[in-house]
Amino acid sequence: MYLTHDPIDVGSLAHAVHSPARGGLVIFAGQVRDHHEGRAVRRLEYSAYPAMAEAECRAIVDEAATRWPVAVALRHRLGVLEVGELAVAVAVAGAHRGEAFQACRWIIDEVKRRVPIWKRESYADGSEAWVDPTAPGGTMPAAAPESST
Amino acid sequence: MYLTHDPIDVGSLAHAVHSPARGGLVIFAGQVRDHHEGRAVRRLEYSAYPAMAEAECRAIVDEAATRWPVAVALRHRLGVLEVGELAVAVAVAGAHRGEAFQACRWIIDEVKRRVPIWKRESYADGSEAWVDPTAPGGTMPAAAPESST
Amino acid sequence: MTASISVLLFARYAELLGAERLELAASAPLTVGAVIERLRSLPGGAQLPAAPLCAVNLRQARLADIVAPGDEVALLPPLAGG
Amino acid sequence: MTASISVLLFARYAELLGAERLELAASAPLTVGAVIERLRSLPGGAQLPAAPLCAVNLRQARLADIVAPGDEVALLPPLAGG
Repeated sequence: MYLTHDPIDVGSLAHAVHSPARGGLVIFAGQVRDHHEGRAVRRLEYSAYPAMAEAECRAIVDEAATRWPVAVALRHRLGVLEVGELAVAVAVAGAHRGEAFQACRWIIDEVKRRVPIWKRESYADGSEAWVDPTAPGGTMPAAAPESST
Repeated sequence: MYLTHDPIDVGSLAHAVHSPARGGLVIFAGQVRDHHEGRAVRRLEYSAYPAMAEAECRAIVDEAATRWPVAVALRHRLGVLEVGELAVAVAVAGAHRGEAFQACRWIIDEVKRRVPIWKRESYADGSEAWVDPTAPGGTMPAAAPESST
Repeated sequence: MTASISVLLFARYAELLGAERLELAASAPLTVGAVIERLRSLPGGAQLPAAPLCAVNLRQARLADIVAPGDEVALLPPLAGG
Repeated sequence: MTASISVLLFARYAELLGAERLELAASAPLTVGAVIERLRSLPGGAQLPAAPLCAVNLRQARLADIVAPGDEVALLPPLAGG
């Protein structure tokens, strides 16, 4: 399972790839930033196409293991996240640091490129929007905020 | 202080660079491998020219901060380490993952290139040697092992 | 048993059509593009792009790909994971 | 007070000369290379390379650099940190 609704524990990912034969460990952890395109972010919600997202994550991890002699752990969070919480983490261990850096960078780039996950941001002014890297300004309008009571 | 005789706590390094404005965290952790150039390593001992090593680490961290808009934490262990213990860790946080990856990789490469630290390995067969990347076979002979009693 | 193609909608696309899953009656194979045209004719569907990212049975697909009754077509807004 | 140059030896070089610190009597400036030649003439010093990595007062130095009494010269075996 690469997707989780629970907080991501980087230490357990590191532990999963650790071995005495692999001296180099590279970790990427992406956390919710307090701003996006100049707007103050309060929290956000990740959703996914779960079956396809799991399959894509597995394909990415498997492909990384064929390209580099490394061990990989990957986790992406879903649901509502506050600023500062981890959204995604990748841990890669290998005998040589160059391979671990390359594989870790490649994996997070592929996750962003091909795993069907979406992000709805809630801003400090109470508005919300869908993050859309292809849109001018980086977002598209969302339906009425859940928080409007 | 970039050098320490105590175990390295990666979590505290991550915490030191963490901020809500920096969404991307890249960590490199180098641990003692169980082998080197085909020999079974039992433990090793790091020593340093402490004043110069501290100065070089500080220069590397400062230079990284001028090259990329990132926060950096760096720690290198000295003394006797067992297989699997962390020898060095670098944590880099930035708003963008590309910068964090580049800075982290550059820092660990510079640490290896210019910080005056040496490594004496103890092998499973009781022998010892100085790690020397410039020597054929990667090591140079050491004086009588400390463990000979 | 009614022959149909399952359509999954996510994120903004689900909001536009007010549904996360639709069953399109289909007695014969048709292209992914034809599925999208039918969705675009539904209430709220006009804001769907003409060529969104799509998947058929969990794999990315092209507009010219053929889907048959029983297949699962997913319309994927621009990805924003990581 | 005797004028001298402090020499620091580390790791394998300290083992070769059996010392981590030496004081070389020096009444006038001399080159780093000359310091190394004097060390190579000491017992165990013959195994020192003719052009080791060196530092003067904590900064990397070249064989042609001049050191004066009071300076600290360090001979650095090939680095192996990280």
